[in-house]
Amino acid sequence: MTEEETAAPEADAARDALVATLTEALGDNLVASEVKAGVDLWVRVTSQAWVETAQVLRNQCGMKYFNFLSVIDWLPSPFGRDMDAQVDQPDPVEPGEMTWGITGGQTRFQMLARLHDPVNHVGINIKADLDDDQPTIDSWITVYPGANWHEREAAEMFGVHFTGHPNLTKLYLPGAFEGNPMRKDFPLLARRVKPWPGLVDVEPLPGEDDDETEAS
Amino acid sequence: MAIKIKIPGMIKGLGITFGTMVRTLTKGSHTVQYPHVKEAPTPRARGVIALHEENCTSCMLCARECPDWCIYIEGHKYKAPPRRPGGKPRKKNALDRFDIDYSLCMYCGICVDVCPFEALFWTPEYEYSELKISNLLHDKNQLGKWMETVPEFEDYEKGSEAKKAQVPE
Amino acid sequence: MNKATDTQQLAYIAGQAADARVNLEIETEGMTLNIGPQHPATHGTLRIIVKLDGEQVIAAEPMMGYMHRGYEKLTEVRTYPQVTALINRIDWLGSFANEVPFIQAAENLMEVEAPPRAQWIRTALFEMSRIANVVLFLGDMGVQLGAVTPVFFAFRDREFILNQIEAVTGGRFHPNFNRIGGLKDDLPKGWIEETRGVLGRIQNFCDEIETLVAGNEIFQARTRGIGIIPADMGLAYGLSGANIRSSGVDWDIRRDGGIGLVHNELDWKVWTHPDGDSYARFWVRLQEVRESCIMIEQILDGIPAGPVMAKVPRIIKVPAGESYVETENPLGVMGYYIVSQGDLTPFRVKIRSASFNNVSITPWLLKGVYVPDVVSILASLYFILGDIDR
Amino acid sequence: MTLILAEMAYWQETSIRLLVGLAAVLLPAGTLVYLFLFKMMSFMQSRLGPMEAGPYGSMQLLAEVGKFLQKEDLVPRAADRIVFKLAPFVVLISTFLLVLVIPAGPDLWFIDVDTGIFLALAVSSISVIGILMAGWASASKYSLMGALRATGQLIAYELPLVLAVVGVVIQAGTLNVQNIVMAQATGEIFGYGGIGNPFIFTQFVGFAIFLIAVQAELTQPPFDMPVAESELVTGYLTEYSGLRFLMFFIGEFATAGIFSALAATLFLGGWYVPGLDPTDGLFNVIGPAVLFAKMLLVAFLIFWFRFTYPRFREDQLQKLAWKVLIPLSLINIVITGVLKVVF
Repeated sequence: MTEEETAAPEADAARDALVATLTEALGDNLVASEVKAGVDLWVRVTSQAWVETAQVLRNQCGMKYFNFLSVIDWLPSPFGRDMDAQVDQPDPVEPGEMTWGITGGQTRFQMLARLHDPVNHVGINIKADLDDDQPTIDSWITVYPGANWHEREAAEMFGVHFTGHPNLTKLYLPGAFEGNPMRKDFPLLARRVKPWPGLVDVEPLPGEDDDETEAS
Repeated sequence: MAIKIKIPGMIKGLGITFGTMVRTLTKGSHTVQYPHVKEAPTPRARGVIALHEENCTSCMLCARECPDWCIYIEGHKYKAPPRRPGGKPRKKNALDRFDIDYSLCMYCGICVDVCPFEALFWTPEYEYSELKISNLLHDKNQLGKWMETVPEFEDYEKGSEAKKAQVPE
Repeated sequence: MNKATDTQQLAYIAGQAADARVNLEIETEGMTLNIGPQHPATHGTLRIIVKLDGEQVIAAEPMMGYMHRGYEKLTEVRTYPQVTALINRIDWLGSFANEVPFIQAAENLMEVEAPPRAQWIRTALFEMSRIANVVLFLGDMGVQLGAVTPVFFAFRDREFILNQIEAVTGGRFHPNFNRIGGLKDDLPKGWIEETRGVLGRIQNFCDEIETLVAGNEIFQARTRGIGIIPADMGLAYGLSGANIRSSGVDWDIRRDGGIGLVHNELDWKVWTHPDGDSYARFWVRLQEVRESCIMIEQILDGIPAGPVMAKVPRIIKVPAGESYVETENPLGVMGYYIVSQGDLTPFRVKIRSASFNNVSITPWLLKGVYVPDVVSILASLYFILGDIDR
Repeated sequence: MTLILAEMAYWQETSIRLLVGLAAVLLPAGTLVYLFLFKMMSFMQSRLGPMEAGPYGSMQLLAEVGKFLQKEDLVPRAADRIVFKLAPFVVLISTFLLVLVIPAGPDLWFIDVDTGIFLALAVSSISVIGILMAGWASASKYSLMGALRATGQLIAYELPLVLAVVGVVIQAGTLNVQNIVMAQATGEIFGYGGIGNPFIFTQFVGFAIFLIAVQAELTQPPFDMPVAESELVTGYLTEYSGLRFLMFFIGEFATAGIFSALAATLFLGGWYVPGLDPTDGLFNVIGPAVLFAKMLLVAFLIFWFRFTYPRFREDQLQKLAWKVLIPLSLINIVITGVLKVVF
């Protein structure tokens, strides 16, 4: 990663300037930001300022390139890796405490989008907290038409509602599908209908404790 | 359809197909008449997994790392006679069952990689298709038979610091 | 959408619709045509519902999901090495390139760096998977337009590249060769020399295709001025790779990204085309295959000696953090946003696949074209179904 | 043939004519499929093609026919059953009628009418009706679009086809196909009569237009929009299976053979070989072979184009026909007429 190190100071200036522009334009709606020197940039905005952020970034910062849009569900999976899952044990365990990633968070669902400046080659990750019960946010379609399918995907996978989306129908899933598969509390059935072959262990000698594992 | 002064591409294109035809007729085709002639895959080709049963300690690592859950191992412990006369009998793992379900396997090679005792090997053998999907479950005898087809490991290209591994026997 | 794009789009549609205006005298009812999911032109199971007026498309709506495999969910229950084996299957023609951004994102989080030899070999294989992928496009574009021969040339010469990939990785399609911290194995003896010969073949193939397909007047008549994507529109839809470069955007992550491959130490050129039509997309990809050959040629000369694997713990636990790495894959920009919480498995992986964005422009792009052009535009956008549906 | 037939009873004569007619249709079709579709295409694509059935896969065609015969004869539920089932026969009828006018020797012909070439070009259009029937009756959108494209295309290319032949007719001074061959055998090119006058030399433009138009008539690439596989699945053939598909298939390749034979007759001298007396009875023996060889030569060209070129779009095809080919052939007619008067 030698390239990054040499290019670091310049890129940092660019990223800091971005944060400065955003702070000026959004004010309190910019909740948090983090610049990783020469690597990447994260900002967290309020969900009210979601569209405004995109407009500012597109019109003032040259972020013309729409990269992707998605959602993170910060709920720790009640099923773990499903390794201990058994066919006869489908009940989820109580999920643990939520921990958030870069720029923090307060709610379970968080928007995650990324834009890119194709001229200066700087990218930005934008996050926004969503309401837990009724995750709703404004659609980006007016700013980036490419957000259309991404928002449909996020809507069906996480159950987020995008206000102003013209056609918020299911993209991948069949129309009658119920549930939001990418939510952490949605079980991955493929891993639950079959016991893990690695669960069985070598049969111990009859009448002995199996504390010694490898003997050879 | 602007015809340029140079030879039109349509005519040059005819030359390409004609040239290929002549080449195929004189120098032979690029295809191989499969059941009669067989291409030799490279020694590293991931065709089928062979099991060297003596090395397996039924430690379950491969079965646990398998992304598809397609390896089934059962084993039991037994007391082997001591190495030196008069010593204590050693506890050993005996392998009762080692099945790989090739209808599930995605040929990623993780099991071969994680095996700490060099009991699993790739062989380039590829002709083991079956009419019934259940026959694709290879048991340890079948997997053991594949051992004969395991090729020698290749030498490395210059500048490499990797050590060449050995196939047992 | 800014003003320039709006006017462009309106002018475009108006121009295309001008022919259809003849029909206003007779009130005709549109016809709905299902293209796919089992259609020869859809490279798999894409389904496009088009509303037709005669042979002209009034509206087109792609339907996906016939091949949705839920990779983002599956990655959450798999360890990092297992994920590498899985994500091979996203773009199955250029599998090696799929692994690279994921591995790099994980390496960023673990703060390990692959040794130089691994980086160089990685770059070589990365570019070879590009050749394996795009060569098939070059042939397939011909077959979509009715010429049967080029695709056989493509299969013929791709075989040599696949053989070389197989000789190193052991897998023709799904190498699973990248490891966090390097590569699984080193090159076998004699591989470099063989690869040089293969590159010659590929260059030869490019010449053949240039004459047989790109130089053909019928092909040009079918693709020039068809499916024009203005640069603004392409950027707003998130198009990437050759699709955006053929609209005149000079942007290539291999050059501009600063990612851990060695492209910046090589002497090569980013090809762009100002037209933005189907022909431009074909032409840019053709040049990119040639450029890849040039790159690999230089890599083969310059592979440094050394180990191919950095010191990495045997059980890989990635520290908590978030990392996004994207690379310039054969189909366009492919990126992985990894959220790790210090576990054996990633907490969340957002797979940003190129084809998903590339195809999302079709409802806009297909408006007003004729049915035969639907096929040529789809072919020139070049998507892999696995890359759309993931 | 006519001489022998004169002494036979009507039913004997008819059955012999029937057998020879069948052979004249099926033999070229089979040869073209094996030689060009199976083998030449494979060679042009660096592969060998069928190799298993018979020596060098020569019996592959029989295997394919057997396969088609075994398949179920599917009729879509919404299809117009009678029309759907009738369509392949209509296409085949056109093929069988076409073969009638082509002479294979000084005395070898099925019918000898004064307006032979006119008849041939007229009956060749019957296949359009069959294709339209197939497309309409299939109750499939792809079929319908394919059939409509086919109709538009065949109508557009009928014209250059006829106009290209007009040049030959003017030069030969007759519509009778046998006489056209004779005119080529005894003719001279600007005073040199050593090789006769195959009209390909004096009517090259006509020959080129004829080939292009034939390509379009046969709906082969670069004019295969009616069956355009990547767009319309297989156009009007989409819903057909088994025997009926086979009939379309035979019809396609038999027509290719017969049109090649027609082109060979009109432009390459037909059954005649330069240097021999055209009235020689020898030609009754070697004539068919000579014609067959010349037919293969023309068919080679047709199939060579087929395997090399991508296809046009429908509007481009119409433009090519109306704006390029028809004016060109009209100019050709004018020049031919002028030269005919001058020399």
